[in-house]
Amino acid sequence: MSPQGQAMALKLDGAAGAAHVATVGRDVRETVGEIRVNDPRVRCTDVNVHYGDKHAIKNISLDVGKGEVLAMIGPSGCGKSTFLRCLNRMNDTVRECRVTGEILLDGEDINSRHIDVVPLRARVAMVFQKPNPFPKSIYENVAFGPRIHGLCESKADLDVVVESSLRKANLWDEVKDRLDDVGTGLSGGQQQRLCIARAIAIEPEVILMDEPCSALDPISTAKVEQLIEELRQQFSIVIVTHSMQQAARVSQRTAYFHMGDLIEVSETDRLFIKPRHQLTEDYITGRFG
Amino acid sequence: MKKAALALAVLSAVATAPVLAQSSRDYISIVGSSTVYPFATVVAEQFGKATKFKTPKIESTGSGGGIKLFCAGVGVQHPDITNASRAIKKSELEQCAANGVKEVVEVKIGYDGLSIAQSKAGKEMQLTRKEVFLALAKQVPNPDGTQTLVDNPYKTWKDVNAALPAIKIEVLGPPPTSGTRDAFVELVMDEGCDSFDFIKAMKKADKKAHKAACQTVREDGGYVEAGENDNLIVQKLEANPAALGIFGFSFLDQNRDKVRGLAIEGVQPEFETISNGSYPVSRPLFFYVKKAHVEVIPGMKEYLAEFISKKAMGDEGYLAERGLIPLPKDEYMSVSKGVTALDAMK
Amino acid sequence: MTNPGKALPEGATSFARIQAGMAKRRAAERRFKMLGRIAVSVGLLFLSVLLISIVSKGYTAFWQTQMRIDVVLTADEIDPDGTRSAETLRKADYSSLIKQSMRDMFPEVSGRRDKFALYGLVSNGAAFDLRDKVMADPSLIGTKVSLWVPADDDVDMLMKGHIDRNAAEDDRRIKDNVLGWINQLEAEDRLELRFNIDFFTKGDSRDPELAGIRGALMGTIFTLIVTLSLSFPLGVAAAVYLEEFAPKNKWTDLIEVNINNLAAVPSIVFGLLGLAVFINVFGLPRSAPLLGGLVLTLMTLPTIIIASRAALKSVPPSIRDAALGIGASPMQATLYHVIPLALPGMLTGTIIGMAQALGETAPLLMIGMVAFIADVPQGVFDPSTALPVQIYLWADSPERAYVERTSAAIMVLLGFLALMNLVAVLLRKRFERRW
Amino acid sequence: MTQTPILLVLLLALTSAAYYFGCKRAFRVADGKIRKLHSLPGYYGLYVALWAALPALLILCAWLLFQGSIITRMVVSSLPDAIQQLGPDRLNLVVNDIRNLVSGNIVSGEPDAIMLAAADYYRGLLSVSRNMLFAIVLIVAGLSGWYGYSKIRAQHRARNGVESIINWLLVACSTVAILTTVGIVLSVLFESIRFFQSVPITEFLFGLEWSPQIALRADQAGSSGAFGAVPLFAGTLLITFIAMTVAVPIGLMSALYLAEYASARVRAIAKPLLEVLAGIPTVVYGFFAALTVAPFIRESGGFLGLDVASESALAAGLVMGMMIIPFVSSLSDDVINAVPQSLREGAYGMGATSSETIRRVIFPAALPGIVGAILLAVSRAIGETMIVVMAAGLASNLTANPLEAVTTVTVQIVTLLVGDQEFDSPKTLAAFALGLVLFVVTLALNFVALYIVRKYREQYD
Repeated sequence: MSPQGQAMALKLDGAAGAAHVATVGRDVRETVGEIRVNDPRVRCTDVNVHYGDKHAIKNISLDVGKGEVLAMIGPSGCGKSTFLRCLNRMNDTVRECRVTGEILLDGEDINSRHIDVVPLRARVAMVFQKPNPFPKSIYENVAFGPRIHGLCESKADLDVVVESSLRKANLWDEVKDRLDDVGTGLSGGQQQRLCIARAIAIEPEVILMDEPCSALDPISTAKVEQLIEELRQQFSIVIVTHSMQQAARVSQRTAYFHMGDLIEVSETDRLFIKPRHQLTEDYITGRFG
Repeated sequence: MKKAALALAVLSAVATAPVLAQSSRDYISIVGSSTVYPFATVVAEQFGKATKFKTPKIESTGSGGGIKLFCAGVGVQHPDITNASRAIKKSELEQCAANGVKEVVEVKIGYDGLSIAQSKAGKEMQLTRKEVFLALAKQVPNPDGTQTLVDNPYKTWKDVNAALPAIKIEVLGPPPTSGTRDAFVELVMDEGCDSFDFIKAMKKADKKAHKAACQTVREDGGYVEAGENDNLIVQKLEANPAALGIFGFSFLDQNRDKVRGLAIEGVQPEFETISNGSYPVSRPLFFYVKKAHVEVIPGMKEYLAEFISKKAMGDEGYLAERGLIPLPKDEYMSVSKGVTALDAMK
Repeated sequence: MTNPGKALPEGATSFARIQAGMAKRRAAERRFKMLGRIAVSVGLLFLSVLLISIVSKGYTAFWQTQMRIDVVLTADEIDPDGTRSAETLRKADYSSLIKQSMRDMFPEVSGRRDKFALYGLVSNGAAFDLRDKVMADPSLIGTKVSLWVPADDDVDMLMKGHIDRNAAEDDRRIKDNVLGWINQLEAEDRLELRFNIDFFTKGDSRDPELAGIRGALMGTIFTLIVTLSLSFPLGVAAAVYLEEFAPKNKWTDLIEVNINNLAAVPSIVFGLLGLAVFINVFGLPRSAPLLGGLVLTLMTLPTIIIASRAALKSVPPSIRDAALGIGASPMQATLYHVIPLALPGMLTGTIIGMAQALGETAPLLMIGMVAFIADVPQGVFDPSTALPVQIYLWADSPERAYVERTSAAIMVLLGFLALMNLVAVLLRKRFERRW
Repeated sequence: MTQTPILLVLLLALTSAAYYFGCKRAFRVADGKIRKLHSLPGYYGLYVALWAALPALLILCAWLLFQGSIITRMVVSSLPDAIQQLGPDRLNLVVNDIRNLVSGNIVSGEPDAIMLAAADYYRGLLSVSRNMLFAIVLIVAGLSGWYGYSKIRAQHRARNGVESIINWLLVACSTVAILTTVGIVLSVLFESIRFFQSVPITEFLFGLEWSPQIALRADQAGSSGAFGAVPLFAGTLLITFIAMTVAVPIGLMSALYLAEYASARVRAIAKPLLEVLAGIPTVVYGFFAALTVAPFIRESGGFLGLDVASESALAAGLVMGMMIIPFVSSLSDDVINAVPQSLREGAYGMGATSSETIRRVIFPAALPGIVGAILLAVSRAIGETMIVVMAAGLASNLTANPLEAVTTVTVQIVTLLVGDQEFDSPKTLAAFALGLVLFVVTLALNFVALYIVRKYREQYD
């Protein structure tokens, strides 16, 4: 579980190793820590989000490396979910929400107005806080993505994709005999894994997880966490969590958000052992939040 | 508290309903035929404006529905007068009597001409009743001359009479539930039918068969039941120049610029021709008064007086202006006398 | 980029495949969106065609041709005895005075037929206008007054261009000599199109130029008041009971099926019910708004109950749980939390139900509200019609001038509806939410 | 009778007072410490108020219900024997006259002494009755209010009492629906039975010919007089089908577009505008169908060389469909909005396009509700009266060709009931039989609808 082993994969970008200096606004705090990595999958620069008059995300720059799990923690309402939703443009579905800044996915700015959000979301899939399987059969839930994206040419192909996705999601053994049952009939943990299976069935590059375990019991949580660890081999994962233990368990890097600011981002061990910012320290030692 | 107030309001609304249901009536209530309706309403309005009484309430329920309501009994909840585009039937009078409505005064108010009309855009035609019968009856005498009845084979007017144009037979007329249809059958079909001697002869031998032969209208599309809304028939004629329509004279009179009346046996439907009887297709209109109500419903006597007054029912009365064909003088006198004396029907 | 999916055909990454399919999907997306747009525009097109045809037919009814006549109020004619009592003044023959004034204007007209036509230029209502004027101010007797009275509907139609002046005489309702008089009156500035106040202040009449919608409007208002004050509380109460408190058993199942069924029962059947139950059994007066309101209440009740239940259903159970969890009784949870949240939905349903009641004609046919009623009703027990019934009646009248009045009455009715819809929109806008 | 509102206002005042004192007393028994009470003080107030109001209201209703007939009876018995002998109907008229006299309305003629005396007597009785009513209602309200008041203790379960009363009121309200149905069944059943005595039910239900032309008068002959209702059912279905083919796609697509694509502005404008279509009176549609749409269809049919009847089913169905659009769209829209946002996000989050999300996720999830909406619209179409009366004609025609004229069940009900025919002939009775059929059909339709909805709901819960 220790992220040490993966340290090599996260060669820190020397230039960005120092504190990133925020460019605008007096109320914007500077980020402490290493916001850049060497070989980023996603690179965000100066991202701002406004909900109407509310400035929800303030000038955040952050990288997501390949094959890493990046955890985002922070008190409720700090903007971590909002930021997450920027990465696959889910904020488009919210009226009145305005996102500015540059978000590069493999070097392509996905926050540009010209980008097509549909293939984008196929590359950056999302799993939500509350398990939200479609009111269809388990099979149909997993097959949904490949079907709409036209990934399979035959029923046989589809069967293979469904099975492999369910296997990857560690769910196959539990549901293989009842693929035609309604997805909503599963237990909470199974539902969430079903949602993850649904996401990986389309072979995304990045998986976004918005507090995926907050509605689950400890055993289900453990299963999902184990799953995350396995998935890291193939996907980049960004996970929002309000459980610091979980962040410590699953992630290689951790970012701490506070009131719309990215306060600190470091290797997970370092952040929890030696926080560099006072606010981070307050939070992880439980002084507020 | 809100709930309680609400409940109180509901309960009070429910409570007051039956109380006032028993309250008194101070206006005349009239029901009945939609044909007489336009005339009765004019009288009622004049009456309401000129006297201190309230304007009578007039419902258009059709003759049958009107008589049903009228005959339901004596009392405030039942109407005082019913209009009818046909004379009351004996069975209906008996029903009345059985319900306690023993004395009924019949008032004949005038005549209504039935006109057959076509769009002004259509080719002008003249018809006889015989031709109309041949075009519209369900069964007609065999065209080969044998004295038998066959299903109506005629498709165009030319088939009926070579002098007529080759237009498809399509006549828009009232449905069988209408008194207008009743009158049409009696005044046109019966007459046209009796122009065939062998059918006329049937009258004596087999009355029923005779009637079936004369009064049954074809149901294969040549005759289109167009509802009781005569305005609609006028509009439809306008839209379809090939069709003919059957409706009351007053509608023809109002829509002279859109439709023209067809001459029947050479006589145009005109005010004068109907009044003097030379136009063959006209029927009498009536209303019936519940004698028991005359003394006790406010304004009844005055209303009757207004209706039979010369300025209403006379030759130049305002009813004539509306298209009612006035009664001949002697008939008018006798009706007027009968109403003043309130002579009940036997 | 990523590992090629084991399950996917070789040589194609899933992203490339997605990209390849995008053009087609984009097209499908555009087609679907276009279909939606087309659907909405077709609906709106229907509406506008309907409205345009009505407005173009009806707007002229808001003006009415008035004629200025000079009447000599000879004392001998009106009040030979000089008593000036109201009864004498009421009974006097004012129409002969008006006829006299018409003869004075056109002394050359002779012959009974022509005179008849001449008198016909002025509306029948003129005599009553004159009577009211004299009765209000008896001192006018003996003087010559000049007053504007409504012209006959034929004159009105001519002035508004519904009768073609250039048509051949045979094809025209107004003959050449009458047309000459009208031209002369116009030249003397005696004919004028004025705003038609009577249309809004008078009851029904058999003379189109005198007919107004006030009676029908009041009838509709009374009917709707009865309907609203019964159906809203009843409907909401029933919905609250069924949705929040009723145990799930055969009886409530029966009620539920019943309500759904009633919503589907044709309105005319409610007319039959009103006839059989309210008139024949309870003895309510025919033609009264109370009766109409009761029938319409029964008719709209299912609509309101169903809408209210849907609104209640859409309130998430967590709200109830939250209230119950802190010790509220089910009644309190419902009263203080669920109902306020569901109220906008309930009100929207009620407004839809009211709109339905407002336009309903068929059941009123059965309970005697299709009637000629000239007096404006004063309460829920007076005989009255309703606006749609008035429209139906006018549409059935032979006089051509009723066509524009029918359309105008429709416009008023639609105005009512627009108002109600506005309220519904505001409600919805204010409270709409997605859970 | 004009005093009833005053009495109600007084009663309201008394009720409010009862509420006030109930609250007060609750405070007092609890020594001002609300915690000691079983329920909130307001409930004690309501409890007393309900005690004060309900019995008094019941008495008021009963009194008003019987007052009229009792007074009338007393007045009648005071009338001279000659009048009393008149028989009930005539007596009723005399009483009406007396009532008119009492309420100061116009009467039939100069009232004579007997009438005046009777009227005076009536007036006297009425005022006595009113005074008594006033006194009794107020006293009862006071007494029962006092009873409720006296029951207040700290541990008295006022809330439960109030809530059970409210519960019973709610139950009563929900049974109105049952009563309505019973009323409908009773009002059509008896006449239908009489009809089926003269026309066999099998002939009515399965006969292929409808031609209710019974002779109007005994001395006339009618047409075939067939009462086979199949052509009517077929006509109704044809028109309904046309209406639904117009309304369902347009209504559903509009709803989906407005809910998922349209900007808030467009939605705020278009949705209520579409709903106006539902509120336009059917009379207006009838004329629109008969005068604008039907001629248009006829002419364009003629242009294409088709023979179109001037009262084609197409015209009526088209306009009816137009009217029904908002029923489908409005109800579907509500259903679509009720689909949880998380499902949308789930689909969007995987890169589904809007149309894919709608077709594959939202639509299936909303389907039961949409089916319900459509079935409601169908029954609306089946029962629609004015449009078909004006645009669909009366000729019964067993055809599936939308260009021909057909007739419907409702049209026949109207025609049979407001015509000039004799009122106890099978013709009028047939209207009730048709009404019964209509009722039964809608009932069956709803059973099916509920079954479908339930089945889907189970699957998607």
